[in-house]
Amino acid sequence: MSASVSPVAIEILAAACIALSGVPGCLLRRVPAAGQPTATALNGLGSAAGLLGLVAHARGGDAEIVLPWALPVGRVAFGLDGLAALFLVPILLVSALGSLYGASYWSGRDHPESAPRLRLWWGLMTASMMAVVLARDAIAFLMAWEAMALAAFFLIATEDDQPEVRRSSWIYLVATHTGTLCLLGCFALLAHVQGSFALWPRLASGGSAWISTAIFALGVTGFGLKAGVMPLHVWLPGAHANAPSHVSALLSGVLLKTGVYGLVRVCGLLPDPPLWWGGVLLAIGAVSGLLGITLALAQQDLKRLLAYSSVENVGIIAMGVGLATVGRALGRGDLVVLGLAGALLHVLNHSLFKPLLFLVAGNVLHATGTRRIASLGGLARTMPRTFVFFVIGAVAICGLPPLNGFAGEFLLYAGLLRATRVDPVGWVWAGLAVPALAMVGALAVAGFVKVSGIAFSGSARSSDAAHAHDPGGSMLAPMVALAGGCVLLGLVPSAALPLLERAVAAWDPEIAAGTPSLAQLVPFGWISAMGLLGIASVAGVATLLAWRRPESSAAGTWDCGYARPTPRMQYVDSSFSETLVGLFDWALRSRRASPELRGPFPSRAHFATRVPDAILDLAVLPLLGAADRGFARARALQRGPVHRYVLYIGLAVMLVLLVAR
Amino acid sequence: MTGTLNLLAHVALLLVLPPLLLGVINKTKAWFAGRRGPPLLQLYYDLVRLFRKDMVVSTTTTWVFRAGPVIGVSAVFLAGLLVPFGPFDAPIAFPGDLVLFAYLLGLARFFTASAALDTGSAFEGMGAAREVSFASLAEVALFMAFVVLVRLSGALSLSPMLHAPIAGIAGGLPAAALLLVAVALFVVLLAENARIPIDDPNTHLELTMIHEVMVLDHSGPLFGLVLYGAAVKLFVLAALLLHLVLPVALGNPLLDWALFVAGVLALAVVVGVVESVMARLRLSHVPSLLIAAGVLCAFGFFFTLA
Amino acid sequence: MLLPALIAVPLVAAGVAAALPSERWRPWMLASAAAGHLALTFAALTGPTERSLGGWLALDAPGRLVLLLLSVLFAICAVYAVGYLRYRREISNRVFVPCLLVFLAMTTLVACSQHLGLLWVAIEATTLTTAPLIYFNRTPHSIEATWKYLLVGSVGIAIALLGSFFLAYASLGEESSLLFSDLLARAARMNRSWLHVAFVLLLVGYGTKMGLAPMHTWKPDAYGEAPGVVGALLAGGLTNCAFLALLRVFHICQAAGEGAYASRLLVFFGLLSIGVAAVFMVGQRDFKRMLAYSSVEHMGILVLGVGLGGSGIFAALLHMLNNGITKGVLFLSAANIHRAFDSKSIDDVQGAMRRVPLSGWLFLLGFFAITGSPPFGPFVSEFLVVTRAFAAERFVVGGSFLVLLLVVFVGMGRTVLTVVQGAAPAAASRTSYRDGLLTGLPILVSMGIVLLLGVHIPSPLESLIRAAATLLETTP
Amino acid sequence: MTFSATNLLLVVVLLLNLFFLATSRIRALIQAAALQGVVLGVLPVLIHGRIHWNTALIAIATIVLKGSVIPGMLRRALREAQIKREVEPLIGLVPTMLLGALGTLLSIGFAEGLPLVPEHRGLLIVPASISTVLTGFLLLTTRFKAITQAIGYLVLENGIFIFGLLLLEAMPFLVEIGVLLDLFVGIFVVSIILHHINREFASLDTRRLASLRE
Repeated sequence: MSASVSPVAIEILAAACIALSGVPGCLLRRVPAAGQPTATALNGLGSAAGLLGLVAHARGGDAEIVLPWALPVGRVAFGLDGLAALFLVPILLVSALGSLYGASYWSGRDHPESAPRLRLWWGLMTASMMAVVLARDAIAFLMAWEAMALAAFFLIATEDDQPEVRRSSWIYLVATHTGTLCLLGCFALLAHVQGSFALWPRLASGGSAWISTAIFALGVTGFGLKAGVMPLHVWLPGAHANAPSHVSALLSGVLLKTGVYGLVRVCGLLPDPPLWWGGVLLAIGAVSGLLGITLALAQQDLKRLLAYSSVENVGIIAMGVGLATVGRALGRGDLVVLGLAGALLHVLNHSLFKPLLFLVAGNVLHATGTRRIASLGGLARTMPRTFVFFVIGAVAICGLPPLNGFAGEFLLYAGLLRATRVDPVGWVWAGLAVPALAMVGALAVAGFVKVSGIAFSGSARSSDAAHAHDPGGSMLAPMVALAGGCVLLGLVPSAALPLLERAVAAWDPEIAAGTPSLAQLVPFGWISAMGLLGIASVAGVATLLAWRRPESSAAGTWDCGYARPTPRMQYVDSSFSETLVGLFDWALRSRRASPELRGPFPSRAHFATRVPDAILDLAVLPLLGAADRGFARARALQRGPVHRYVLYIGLAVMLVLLVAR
Repeated sequence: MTGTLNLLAHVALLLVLPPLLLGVINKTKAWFAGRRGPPLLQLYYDLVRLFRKDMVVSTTTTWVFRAGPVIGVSAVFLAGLLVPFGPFDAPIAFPGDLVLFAYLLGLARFFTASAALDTGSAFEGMGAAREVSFASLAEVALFMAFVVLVRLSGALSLSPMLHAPIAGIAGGLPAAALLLVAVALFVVLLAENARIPIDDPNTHLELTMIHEVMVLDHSGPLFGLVLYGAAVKLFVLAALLLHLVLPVALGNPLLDWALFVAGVLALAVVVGVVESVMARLRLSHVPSLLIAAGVLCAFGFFFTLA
Repeated sequence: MLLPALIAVPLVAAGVAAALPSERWRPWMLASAAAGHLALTFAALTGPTERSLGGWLALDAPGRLVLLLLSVLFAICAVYAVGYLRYRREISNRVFVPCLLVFLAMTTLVACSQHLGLLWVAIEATTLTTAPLIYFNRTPHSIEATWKYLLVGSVGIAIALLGSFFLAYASLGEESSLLFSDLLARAARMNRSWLHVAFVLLLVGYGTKMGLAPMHTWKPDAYGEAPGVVGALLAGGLTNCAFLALLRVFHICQAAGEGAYASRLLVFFGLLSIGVAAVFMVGQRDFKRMLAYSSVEHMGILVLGVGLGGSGIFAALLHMLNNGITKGVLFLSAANIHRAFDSKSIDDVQGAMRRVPLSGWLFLLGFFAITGSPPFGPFVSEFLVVTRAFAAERFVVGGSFLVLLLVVFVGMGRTVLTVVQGAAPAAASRTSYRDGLLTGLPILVSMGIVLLLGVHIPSPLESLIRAAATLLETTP
Repeated sequence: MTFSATNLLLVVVLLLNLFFLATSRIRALIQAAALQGVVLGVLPVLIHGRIHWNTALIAIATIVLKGSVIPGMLRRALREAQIKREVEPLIGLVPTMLLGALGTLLSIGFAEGLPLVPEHRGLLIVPASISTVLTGFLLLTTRFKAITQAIGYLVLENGIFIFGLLLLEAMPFLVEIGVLLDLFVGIFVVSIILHHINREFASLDTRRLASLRE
């Protein structure tokens, strides 16, 4: 790739190619089978070209081009720097693999009407996400941002004949539009301070303190809504649960990252941001992490559980960004490097294991037709390959050593531990953030043990689960790639080192002098060594056991000698997480429908627990209901008789004359 | 030369000594109850017996059932390599190894709990649920303790961090902080190893068990691995705690190793005494005990700021 | 010679249409007159500014903009009306077609007139010609809507006439005249109290025709009951004529040095209109009435833009164009959906995307456009209004504008998505109406224009808007 | 002389305003409106003394339209609707009269605030105009019958016409005729609508016309 062709141009061509990937499918409707392969091929081609562009950028360095396109206002400027390159990797990978998975999961034969449309919006969404990351002008950014939001809306509302899908796509649309309006305000303020619409400037001073606070608040709200941090996550569970699985994979694997990308850019606006900026992000991250994983623990729907775990992971990423901002405020280069690198590595990791888990959920949904964990069970035996992928994904998402989740959290821990020794001020947040992160890790273990134990192990609790079987090869191929990525990044985290260092340099060019580079700060070598040593020791013990070759005779589960155990006697997800849900009941407010048994021979009774979404069901919806009633009363203005309307005109004239003297 | 000797001694002790600890604990409890109790080496005999026996595997299980004990033992063994024994440095030490230590324990917990659920029995589900729930609180206390030690020692690796008390931290607040952390770590040790007051290793009523009920269906060599893994975990956590209880270095390596072994056995006696004196807590009170341990560490943390 | 021709062509066509007996051929008069008018408009726009009728008729920059919008919108609606009237054979269009053509003539007169009195006469004439258009469906509801429209509209216009007389008299003794050039020349010497009262009366008068709150009460009834094509013409065309009149009066006020006074009032009425529209749109069960409130909201945005001054005027003029065409898309697609389900309430109308896919999709895209979603035109102008609000340090105005936009989006979105998504309810009546070429193509064309305006404004159009904005700012 | 005559006629107009608010018989209302139209027709000639061709033409047009043509249309609509009396108004007859009187006083006070050109100083034109506008407004907002509201609109237009007299020489002829023509066509369309209301609702009571609401 000659250096003459600027990497940005390659990226734009790649984006265009992916954008058009869905179009042939729509045009040749009569040949349903033809649309999918062309879409997947074009998507793959675009991703390959995009990755090549990144390689060219790795060698060539940052580049920026201004298209001669006369927007009504502002200019169409695209640029590629370290940070954008890092966020492009997940967009390209997950989109191509998701499209391959979708070829048979949502094939033209089963869904003739919605499949072509889904592919069209899939291509448009990926292309607009690339444009969001590349945009260097407020107008072009907002156009790409809203195109992404609308494409995601149409993807979520693929099966819009079901009321639940309509409801969750509507909540998503309102949330994303609120975010866009916040960004509108933020960029308008930025234009006011900076004079032009150029994006991600390094403001010498953020105008008056009040204005820079407003820019930060609007930016965090706007991008936080898209990233799904805690109080702003209301749209996330519904959207992920009701979208087709490979769409949920794209949403949580990549769409949330555009929100994170925005957060990182907003924090990078001021050279010396106030300390409380970082503090706020750390707090938001910790709350999102803790409440996110506890809500995940309490879910009974597999995809909602994964959605809430995305909230938790975005919380961890936000803690990293918060730590980096604290580092910038204190001038501590090592905190900046560790915080941001930790966050960005977690972005890469999350965009590998979360789509993997969603594709696992897709396999389960495809095979059993239900998302309710309590009616699954025994899938480990009926779907062995999917189970292996699930275990890899679960170990990775809990941050357990051999796999990639660990490296990301390791960086964050290192940064936070260093921050605890910052004497003047930094110790409080860091001191409290470390145990919060630890608890999040442990709760993640609890959550995913629950899924593996209830959904996959034991015996099938319903006939659907009993007749499940592994899907075909084309659905497993992308999962192999994602799992491979998890293992590779786990054992050799230094592979992502160059990408991370360029991103940190792009974010904070004038990093405090004398800051040790990332490689010196973190012993990547040791992490790889310990990973290999771990695998070696497991292999050793296993061979010891196998050498011993104990004859294992099969029998039913002893279960303390219970005569006739039935599958229904197994532990169910709500009972599994009851202790922890009880512990966090002050936040979860779980509802319990338990029957009162009356009379000597109680009749058939039904017991159920339900955990509402704390923010959505208990705060946002009641508030909107009250506003609705208030508006209804105000509508008495238009009661019907024409004299009242003429009276309004007369009153208008008189009042204005009196007031506006 | 002495470095490799210490390494060999470290590994040897880690492999051989753990079952002895449980023997000592049972002996102390028996002595308290006025009976002779099982011989000190009883666990070694059990392990040998189990490794020679065949095993019965339930039809509902998959490879996870076998992976549980295997990964459990190797993860805990690796964690042992990170912890310094006595004044000697750990075989593997790098900045941030405390995170790896905690997450290795998490990995062991993940697979043992999954193995328990794999059998599909109600009791094992109950045990797994309690195990992962209480562990999340224990891990908070563990990390809070680490933060206090990091504040005091200024180092990020386990070896220098745990040797700071030996270097004679001046009296006053830091010493108080270390005392609080020691108590908290002792509670964590009891929680992680299913000792009274959190869990009763000798109970036969499945409804009250946590660790024992998770391994109901394991038999033969697999059960042997489970018992061995539990012993190693107890030994590793005891070695960790020893740095705060007995921060003494005599300079002569042989004497130090002997002092270390004596210290660990003494800790086992203390655990035995605690088990004989206290009764098991109600399950709903266990979280408050673990949260209390975390709060102790938090107080310790605030002491370090003075 | 062009300007009188611009007005005469529709009038002659109206006469011929009235005389034509056949119901089938009369709608084609609409299409031909629209084509002629469009051709003449482009000729007038490219040609030099021609003054005729003793300087009373002249096309200055704002006038050209309004004329262009009117002509394009009328052409779109004319083609649609041909298809629509072919379907609605049960009602005679003998009154409908001529009234539409006279409406075009009068609105063209408004765009060209340089005399406040002549402008008033033309706007009053448009009110009277649209009354029978609203009454087209001959239902009790449409009678009520027509009566309210007529009464409130006429009272409003009468107040505007009183305001015009006050303005003429404000120059106290100097040879008072209502020609804009004279008014501008004498503006500096006008008496302050006469001018203030005159501006208030003119603002309330033409505000009633624009549909600003609280004078908007006729809009939901009139647009709710009128056929879609009339709604599109009213919301996209007539309101802009009243806005043009208000612009000219604001220009005179600014020339007289009372710009601050007038801006404060405009910003107040603008925010009030957006607020009232937002309140009434939440929980709206009838999607045509919802579009009427959307028109109230966007008139508020226009007035707010002008009130903020500076680049806000450019934003307001651009928004006038965007809003006019987008309203065309929304009203025409709503009409198709109304005909396909024979009901306007969202309880019966669901799953429009399945029954009338083209209109359903266009209605949804129109909704995204009108609520300011980026790839479309209205986003650019609304973003410019916000930027101007923050540039003028009016953070409270900018902030409340954004919040109200959100409330409008929530109110409108709930209605539109219920109409468009899902499957048609079992009880919904099945009519034979489906998307035809004549009823579908014009909406597609206007949606294309809206997309074009959002992505890349052709330079001659941008220079025209820029010229209009600078003209309105410069005081002679 | 001309000043006192003009003021005399303006006083007549003010008295007519009070009469509008007092009566509830619609036929009498139409007569009064016709009379006011005639008075308005005469005023332009009086104010300007010399008969210029366009002032004369406007005077004649006003008298013909407001005096006979428009009242004729309203009478025909009234006959068709077979109703005689206005139903009990929104706030009763006497309170409306009081409001009307208060309105006239207010308009006189308001007129003081507005400086006049020297030659118009003594005239009562501005108060008369504003008072008539208020009367028309009161008729529109308090009466229920549709035809009374049409008359209210007519009185409103008369008030504005009175103010127009001040600008007679400045206002071009075409615009004056345009205003009159619009008024005529307005009332013509209103009478058609009245016919349809009567046919559809069998009564002119606008309380029936209130079903379109939020």
